[in-house]
Amino acid sequence: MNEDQMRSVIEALLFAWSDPLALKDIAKVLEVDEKRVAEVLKEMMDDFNYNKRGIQIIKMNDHYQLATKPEHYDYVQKLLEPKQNKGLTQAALETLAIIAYKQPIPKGEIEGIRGVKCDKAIATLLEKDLIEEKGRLEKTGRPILYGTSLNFLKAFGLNSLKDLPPISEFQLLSEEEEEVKDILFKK
Amino acid sequence: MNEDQMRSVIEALLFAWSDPLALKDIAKVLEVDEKRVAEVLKEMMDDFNYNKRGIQIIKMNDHYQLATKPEHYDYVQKLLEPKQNKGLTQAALETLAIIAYKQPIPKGEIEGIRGVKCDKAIATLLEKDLIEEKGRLEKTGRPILYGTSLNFLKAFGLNSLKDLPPISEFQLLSEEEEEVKDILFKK
Amino acid sequence: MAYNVKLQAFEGPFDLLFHLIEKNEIDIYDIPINQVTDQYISYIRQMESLDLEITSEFLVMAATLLEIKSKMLLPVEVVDHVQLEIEELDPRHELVRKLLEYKKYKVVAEVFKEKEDLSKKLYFKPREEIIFEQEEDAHILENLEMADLLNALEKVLTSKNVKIKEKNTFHQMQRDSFTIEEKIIEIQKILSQKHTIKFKSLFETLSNRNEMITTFLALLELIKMKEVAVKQDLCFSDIEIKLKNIT
Repeated sequence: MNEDQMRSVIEALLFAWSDPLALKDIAKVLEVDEKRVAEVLKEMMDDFNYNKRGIQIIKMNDHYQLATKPEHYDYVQKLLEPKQNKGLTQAALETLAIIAYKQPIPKGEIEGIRGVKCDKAIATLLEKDLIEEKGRLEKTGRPILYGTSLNFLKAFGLNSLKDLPPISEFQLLSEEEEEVKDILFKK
Repeated sequence: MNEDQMRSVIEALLFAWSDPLALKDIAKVLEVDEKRVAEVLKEMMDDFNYNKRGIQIIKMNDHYQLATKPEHYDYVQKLLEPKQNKGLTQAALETLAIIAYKQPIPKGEIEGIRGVKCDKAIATLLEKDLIEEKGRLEKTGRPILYGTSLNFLKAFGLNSLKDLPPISEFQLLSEEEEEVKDILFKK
Repeated sequence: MAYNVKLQAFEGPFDLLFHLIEKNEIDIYDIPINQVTDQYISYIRQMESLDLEITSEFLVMAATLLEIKSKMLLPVEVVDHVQLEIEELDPRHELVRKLLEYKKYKVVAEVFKEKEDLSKKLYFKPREEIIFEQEEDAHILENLEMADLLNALEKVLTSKNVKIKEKNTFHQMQRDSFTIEEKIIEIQKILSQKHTIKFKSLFETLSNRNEMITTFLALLELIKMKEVAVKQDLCFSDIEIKLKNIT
């Protein structure tokens, strides 16, 4: 694989993954050694900055992620303005509800249900000690599994998770119910 | 705003929005007229293709979205869960083809062409967001009219309905038509 | 058993007819109606013997074929004065027209299949949840109730429904026509005029689930912000909502 191809594939991987992606995972997919991949990534980062691109590659330890450039923040905010109403509390609550009923659950699955990325909500919940890490899933990226904490029980006045109201108590229309059951119980 | 800046901001907007983004929304954020933005987007699309980028800009009507390039599928798939959607059945594809070319069209007319009931195929297409209701026909029973959705263009890699292969290609060649007449008259 | 699978694969009478036409290398414009009718009917009999469901469409087509066959047996009367249209001359015409129309879309369906396969190779980026930071109340946990959690869950689950029903992902992003902020202002406005309102009255006029939930969340928010106080005299009695005195 030549360098142009590598760059192209790496960009596609970072884009599709959208979370911080470990150098070793990139190297594994490309079947190229990590040192070489790290070099190419370094060049790509310079390139993205030099070439007036709208996005950049950010590096955290040995993880890489695509992100918009900070200088475009005002424009991005203008675009997303109608969404501003999404209060932190609501996003966090939705995420917490899913974790409570489906734990242990990786972030990706929560995002699948909510249809949006949940990094911030999860960070908040971790910070408030309502959820905690419950190990990792043995698959690519070894995603962290989240579950509720002892403090979650305390905050909601529950003795144990068994005290969580059964889903059927929800006031859902019957047609919705099937859907809900599918989402919650289908694995 | 010069063109380099525009490109950079547009890339950031498409990246942040992630879903198909309307030309008019981009134009509004940039405070540049739509025609100019469309031109820049056109150039960007060519650029993304030319410059061995890992991602591309796809266009559906007047909406734009970032996506990985199909040639990187094998690599991306190694990283992410393989896509499990099996694709449409023959019945659904035939129904979709009729709707695409004859929209807006009521169910009865589709069934007339296919010679079979199409309820299930239509339900599938609605569920997969490939078709949508486009009003009702003002006649007995006020049958629902179906047409294709924005997602249809995306799912089939079309820029617009104008991109549909011309149906005349599948119609009779004129010489064949003559032949038909010959045969029928001779009888 | 392979035969079984093959029979099942037909999408309808037209599909089966096409199969027969192709198998016999028949000129579609000059269908030997006797042969095709016999073969068609023998297929249906096989389907029956294999206990496959024969939908009415297959039977209607069989009847049509038999009708055409019988018409073909009749001598064609040549009328001198009236110029007959082609379709009236040949009983097969209507069938051929329909078959050709169907074939057009059958071919298009194949083209679609190829396009679908290519598009399936694209990956998109998951949507970001962009939250504009707001200073969070440190006491937020004190007011949390099970109802909050359930409401939140119900919201996310029902919005999933919305997604399934109106899959247009683009509109979906903007579907929240009610914002908590707006609702908070609305409630504050009502309270500034009436001082005390009943919980029920807040929801009476709302027909939309989303609006109800948004209103409810707005109320929770106001409670958290210690802007309003709620009081319930008896179990299940209506809840009174009051503006807290600003000291």
